[in-house]
Amino acid sequence: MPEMTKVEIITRQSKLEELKTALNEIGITGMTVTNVLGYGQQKGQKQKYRGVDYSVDLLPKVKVEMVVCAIPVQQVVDVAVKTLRTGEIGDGKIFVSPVTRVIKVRTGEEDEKAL
Amino acid sequence: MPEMTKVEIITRQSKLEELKTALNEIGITGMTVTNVLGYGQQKGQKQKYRGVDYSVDLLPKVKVEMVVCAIPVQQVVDVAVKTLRTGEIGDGKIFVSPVTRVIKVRTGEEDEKAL
Amino acid sequence: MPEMTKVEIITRQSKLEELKTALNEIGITGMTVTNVLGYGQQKGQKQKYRGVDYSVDLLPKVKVEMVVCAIPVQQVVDVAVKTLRTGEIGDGKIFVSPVTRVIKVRTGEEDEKAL
Amino acid sequence: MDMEIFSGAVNTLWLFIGGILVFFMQAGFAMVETGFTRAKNAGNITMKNCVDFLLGSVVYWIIGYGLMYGTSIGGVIGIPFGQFFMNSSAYEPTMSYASLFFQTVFCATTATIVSGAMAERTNFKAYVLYSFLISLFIYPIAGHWVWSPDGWLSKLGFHDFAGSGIVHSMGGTLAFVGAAILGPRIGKYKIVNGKKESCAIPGHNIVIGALGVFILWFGWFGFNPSSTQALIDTSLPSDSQPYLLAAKVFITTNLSACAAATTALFFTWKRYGKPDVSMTLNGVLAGLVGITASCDCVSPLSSLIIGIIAGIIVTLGIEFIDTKLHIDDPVGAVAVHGLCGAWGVIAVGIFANDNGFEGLITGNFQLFATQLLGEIVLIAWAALTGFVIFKLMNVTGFLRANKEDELTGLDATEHGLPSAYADFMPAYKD
Amino acid sequence: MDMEIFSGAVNTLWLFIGGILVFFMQAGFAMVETGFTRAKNAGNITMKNCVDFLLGSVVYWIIGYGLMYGTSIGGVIGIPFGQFFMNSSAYEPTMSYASLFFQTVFCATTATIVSGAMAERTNFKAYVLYSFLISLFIYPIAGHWVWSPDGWLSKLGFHDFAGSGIVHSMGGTLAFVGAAILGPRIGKYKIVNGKKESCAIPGHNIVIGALGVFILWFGWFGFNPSSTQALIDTSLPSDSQPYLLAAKVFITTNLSACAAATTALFFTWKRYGKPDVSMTLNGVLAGLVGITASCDCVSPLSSLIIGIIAGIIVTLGIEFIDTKLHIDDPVGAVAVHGLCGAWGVIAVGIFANDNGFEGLITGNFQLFATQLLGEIVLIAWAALTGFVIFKLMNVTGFLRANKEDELTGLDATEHGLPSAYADFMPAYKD
Amino acid sequence: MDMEIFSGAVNTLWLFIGGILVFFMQAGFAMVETGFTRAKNAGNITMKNCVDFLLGSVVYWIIGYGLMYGTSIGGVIGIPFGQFFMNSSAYEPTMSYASLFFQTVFCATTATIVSGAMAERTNFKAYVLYSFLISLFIYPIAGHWVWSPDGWLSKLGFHDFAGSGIVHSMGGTLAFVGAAILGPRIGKYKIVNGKKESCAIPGHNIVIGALGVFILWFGWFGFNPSSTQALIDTSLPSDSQPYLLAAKVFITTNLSACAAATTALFFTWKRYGKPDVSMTLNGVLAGLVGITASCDCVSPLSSLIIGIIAGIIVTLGIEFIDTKLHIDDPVGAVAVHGLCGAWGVIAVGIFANDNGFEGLITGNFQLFATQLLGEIVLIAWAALTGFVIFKLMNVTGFLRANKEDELTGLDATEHGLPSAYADFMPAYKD
Ligand SMILES: Nc1ncnc2c1ncn2[C@@H]1O[C@H](COP(=O)(O)OP(=O)(O)O)[C@@H](O)[C@H]1O
Ligand SMILES: Nc1ncnc2c1ncn2[C@@H]1O[C@H](COP(=O)(O)OP(=O)(O)O)[C@@H](O)[C@H]1O
Ligand SMILES: Nc1ncnc2c1ncn2[C@@H]1O[C@H](COP(=O)(O)OP(=O)(O)O)[C@@H](O)[C@H]1O
Repeated sequence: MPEMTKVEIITRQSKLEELKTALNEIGITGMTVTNVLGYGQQKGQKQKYRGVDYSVDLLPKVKVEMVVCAIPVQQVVDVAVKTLRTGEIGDGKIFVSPVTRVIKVRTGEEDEKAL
Repeated sequence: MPEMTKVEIITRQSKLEELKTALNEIGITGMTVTNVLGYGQQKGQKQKYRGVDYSVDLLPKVKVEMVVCAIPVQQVVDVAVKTLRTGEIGDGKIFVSPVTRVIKVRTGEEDEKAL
Repeated sequence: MPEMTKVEIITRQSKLEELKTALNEIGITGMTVTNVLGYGQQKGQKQKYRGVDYSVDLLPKVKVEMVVCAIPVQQVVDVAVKTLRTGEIGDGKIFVSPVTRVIKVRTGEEDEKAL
Repeated sequence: MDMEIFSGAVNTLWLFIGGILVFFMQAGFAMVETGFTRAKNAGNITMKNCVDFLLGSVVYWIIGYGLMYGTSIGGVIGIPFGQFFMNSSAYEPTMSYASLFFQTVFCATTATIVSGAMAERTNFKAYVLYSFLISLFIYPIAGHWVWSPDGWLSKLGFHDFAGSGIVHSMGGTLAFVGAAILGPRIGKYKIVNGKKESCAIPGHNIVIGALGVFILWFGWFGFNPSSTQALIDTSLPSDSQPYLLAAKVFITTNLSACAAATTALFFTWKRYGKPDVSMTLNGVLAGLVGITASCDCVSPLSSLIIGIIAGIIVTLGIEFIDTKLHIDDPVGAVAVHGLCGAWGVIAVGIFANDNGFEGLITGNFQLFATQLLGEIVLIAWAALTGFVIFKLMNVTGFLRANKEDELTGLDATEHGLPSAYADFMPAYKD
Repeated sequence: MDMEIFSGAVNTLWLFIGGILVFFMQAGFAMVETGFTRAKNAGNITMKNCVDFLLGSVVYWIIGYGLMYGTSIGGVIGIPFGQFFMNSSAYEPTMSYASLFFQTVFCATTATIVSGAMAERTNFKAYVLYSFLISLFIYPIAGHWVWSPDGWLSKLGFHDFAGSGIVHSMGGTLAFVGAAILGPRIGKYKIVNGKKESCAIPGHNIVIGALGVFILWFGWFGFNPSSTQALIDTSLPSDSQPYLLAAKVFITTNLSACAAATTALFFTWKRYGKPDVSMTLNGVLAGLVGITASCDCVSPLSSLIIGIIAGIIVTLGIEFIDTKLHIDDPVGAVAVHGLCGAWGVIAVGIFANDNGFEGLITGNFQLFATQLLGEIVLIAWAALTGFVIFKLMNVTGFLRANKEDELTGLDATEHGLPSAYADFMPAYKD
Repeated sequence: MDMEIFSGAVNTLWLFIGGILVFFMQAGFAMVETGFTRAKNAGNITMKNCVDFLLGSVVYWIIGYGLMYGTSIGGVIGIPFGQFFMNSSAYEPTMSYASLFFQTVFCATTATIVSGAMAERTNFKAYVLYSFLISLFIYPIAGHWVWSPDGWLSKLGFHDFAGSGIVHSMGGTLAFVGAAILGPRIGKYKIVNGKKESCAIPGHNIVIGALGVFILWFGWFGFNPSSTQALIDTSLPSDSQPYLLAAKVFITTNLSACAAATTALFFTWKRYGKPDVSMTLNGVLAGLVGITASCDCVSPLSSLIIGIIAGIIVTLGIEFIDTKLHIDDPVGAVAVHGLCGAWGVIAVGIFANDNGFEGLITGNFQLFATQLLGEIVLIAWAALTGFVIFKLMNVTGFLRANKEDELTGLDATEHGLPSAYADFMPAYKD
């Protein structure tokens, strides 16, 4: 059984469209996207709201999760890094973790065939 | 220590209520639900917005996560597949992955007892 | 290679601010926050909506995810438990799971250096 | 001659103001109905509230106004010539354009009431058709009976000042028949131990719903007071001028609204343990509907009582229709407009003691009987025509949106609008 | 006789229009307060803005109007007979129903101001009670002093044309006292290095807040111009008619609003580095409040200056109250209504030069002194009665929602409404 | 003398009502533009819709009104003395304050149209400046030509009753020039196979957009009917009074709106397969804009036809401007106001047959030619002045927000407002 892996990419909302297209091109046909709030080195600008200092440290980000099997993780990572890197703080992170089983509900197929 | 596993189900929003009831019946008492956007084989209808073609490829889905230990994963999967299968594209996917530790904040109990 | 771990905390929305501060103090500099709906032992109050009984069993919660490496998981758990425990149902759960790889998009650094 | 000019100008201005305010009630209905239903149908319900006015305005101009105010054939129907398709110069037929505008906005109100009760599951095409038919003949013919000076109910002495009966109880009856034939939204009722149980389907934006209620209330200060039609009547002495009557109408209208909402507030507080927001808002409307027939001829104190009763009717009515009759009315239109409208017509027969009308409280039974009769006629007419239309549409499978569309939401399926709040949930092009 | 009828009709119509517009300000307040506070309390704050009008309308009719305009006892209080519980036929007491309606909506405005400053943490029951008391006696008695021709302040020559003092500064003062006694929302202030620091708690819907501001502005064109009470005065020559005055009131009112908001815009731009949206919106209201007392008797140029100063007052005032006094006023009601209302009353004494009033700029000190005195009296009255009421409520633990409820949100805990936007966040039945 | 007082009062009241209603259109524009654009710019676009009114009111009072209605220099420009900086007592110059108010709100409408087409990417500072310039001279000077009795176009017999040309087609032209020079929003067009393709960027709140349309419609019942300026003209016989004309204006205005929206509804249904919500809403506005020039002088039937054509123009126009010209106009302002405004002016020349005007359908070619000429002049004036201003701003890099700001959203970057819906997405202080 080939290994199955989850790749989780957290990045800027404005990059989602490009990332989706790029991943599509290397054959990723499924992913799940979540709107999240990111806390990291990137901070929101110091703002004033009605005269009170106020800084936002939770910034809107997207999380893109995809489970891959046939497609090598390294390829996914490379494409993602290439698409997302701007060199500025806030480009995001990629987390890779193991998945032990995948089931496609519609057909009942499992693992590689389910993807 | 019995193995702990996370089961992640991504499916249609309109099925959530039924799924919840079905899982409840086999003894699942906790889960976490997230509104996500799914990208897969199922595509939104081609639409026109003010005369411009426009197709939605991110569809609203729910992600249901639950960590199980005593209850066999296979049973969870079976129930989920039974409840969710309509045979049409978009029924969703189930991902299974390992969890190494669970803590219940209220009591400090760990692992099996925490669930 | 030191082990990398994902710690996932599900808790009350109103505790987020405090949790963030407490984790910050032990050196956690990045996390990702998601608004989720929790199903557990804690139920919403029985309500009446226009004369119809109505109880909410999906409650608004936050999920805080962070991947740690240098900082011991136990310390994170301790801080979280200390900050979040009120002793009442709904304090939340902590899930720990393995992560095999981390990439920082901006620099391309990996694993420990990426965090 | 100058007298004529001045009173003409001032009275026409009065109709203008009334018409503008009643027009704005369309926005109020749109917001109430949108707020009290689900996000996935928000564009659809807004659209419906717009379309009924679009079609209604045109068809009422073409034929409705003539059917209602044309020369009467036996008190039953107006002949729509002369008033039909009014197309003359501004300076020809004195007053009639102003009156046409004022009546048009009333007609549209009747049509718009129905959309709320049938929200979230009606086929858009069916909606377009039946809302057209309401403005074409259901409303104008009944309107002739009551509001044309030659109408047979009018001649009997039936009194419905600004339309509790004509506009609201007819609208509510049509809503009831429509909702019953259409059936409930998927998921609204479930069988528990062999018994049908009602499930709450909360609205998606109570704030915009509340704004809608405020807009309706605002518009009602045109609906009721301007129904005096004039401020000045040069044939009357200075102490019997219609503007004095209009002033009282403001007070009775407002007191009834306030009394009804206060009642709903405390009644739900008692009954459900908490002061219910959406019921209190419905209470406002209930009080407004309830006083509409009698706002000119009852005392302020009576208006308070009428409002209190309307507040109870609406609360129990919504509950009863939902949990006992199991008819799904997402916004409570049947109770608000139907029940409280009928109550309003009856209330004339009980409380009238001013402006030449005498109800039970002055010892006169005649008016009460007439009101009862008239209200039965109006309900029967609306129920009958509504039944035929909705039934026909239903058996041809034309009335209800298909299951898949209803589940997905009518915005996406009927209008190609993925969401009325698309950008809150990003959507992208290929 | 015809003259009387015409002027009666036109003047009454003028009150109608004003009353309707001022009524609609309730919707404006509801939207502003909802938009500037958090989503979890949206139903509650909307409800409060509705309830004050419900109770206010009834109690002002029963007793408030009489206390305010009944036969005066020594200029201090009206005897509420005759005007009490007005229940006559429409044709009996000329004008009074129109006046009752017009005055009712003003009364309700005073009550509604308070809810914003005390939002998100006040017990609903307490709100119901104190808003009732404001309409019962706090507003009507002070109103008698100023607006009854026999009121003692009125006789002294105190001038508050449309209510900068009576309505706004009193509302703002009550808001201040209430917010101070109630304490801040949980999380509003925190101790950093032994110093209290203010935290921003942004509102949940600036767009609906902005709509509210536009609605208020719209309503103000009833509030101020209609306070001429008449358009025609048959005892005056044609070049001194009140409608000419009303026309100028439109200009002064609008210029002041525009000047104040422009000032807030540029002032915050300078001070905070960015043109602040919610402050600019508050600026509009500040300008409107500031000109309300003097809109009839100052020149357009003066109104511009009054507005500019109001724009600065509101910006610094909100900051000062929040960051120095540490009193938590979520919508800025104290600065907008309290400070700018007081400023408006004083401004009469400085800038008056028309309609028979003469302020400092014409070299007259008398009016200035009277205005100062009157404003102090109004603030003292509101502060005193407010203090007693809020303090009593507070010591009995009745004023403030409990901590758990406040954290969860008042919609869920006080009204059983899981969320005013329930369907944006799906909620299901067992 | 009494006659003069009464007609003065009633006519002034008429301007008041019109002015108040047109003022409220600012709220309508704000809601439409906000609803049809993205959430991240919601505060910014609301703010812009407020600012143009703030500055416009002041500058139009200072100089604009004088340029427009001051003593004419050769029909080209008014001398702004006397009318400049009006600062007299209320009782001095009869009528002019009422007229100033009425004209101010019209001026502000022109300025506000532009913001929609240039939404989501214009520098706030640039907006402040060009909206100021529009109210300062672009609108007033052209206004002088058309609406001052001595204006050269007015003398030629050019007829633009309530401003299809002056207000809407000029606003639309400025919007077009501005949007073209500014360029599209990032992501609006992409190159596919060497061809520019348009991408949909859906608005974030169609419901609030629809409310905006209803508010505009409501306001239009001031915009058009009150443009009779008077209800009574004592020099005319009773059967030729302006209030009769105003009554017809209600009907033509409403019929055109309904016809246009119905057309857009069915036209998009046919063309795109689904009845499009936002296009139908735009259809309402198209019909209103289209009838504005001719609402006094065409028959109701003609108004229906004018509306139908406007409904087609707006649908095809929006599509053409977007997919062929590739000019990005988020709310469709160019098609709605520019194209339909021009159509409205031309329509006078075709359909006029009342109120003293004769168009092609009565066999008169003269008026048609004048209308054509006048419209070309107005478009040329707006295009020219707009081109110079926007081009200058653009080459100095001042017109467009920088890329980073546009991507992040103008709320956060230009106003320091993390989100207009901050609390829907929690934001915290350090
Ligand atoms: N240790 C972590 N665990 C989980 N999420 C993280 C972690 N560190 C960063 N993130 C996520 O990545 C986002 C980007 O990180 P940030 O430090 O701002 O910039 P950069 O990507 O340049 O390092 C954060 O907003 C957060 O959502
Ligand atoms: N490889 C994947 N990784 C993560 N999520 C996936 C993956 N493939 C599919 N999904 C999720 O499952 C959903 C359903 O998949 P789809 O291909 O549309 O239909 P089906 O479930 O019938 O295969 C998608 O919308 C997406 O959210
Ligand atoms: N087995 C589980 N898997 C995933 N999430 C869970 C699980 N059990 C509980 N949760 C999450 O934890 C939250 C709190 O749990 P709950 O049972 O209500 O109270 P407590 O934290 O006191 O045990 C739930 O709302 C849910 O989101």
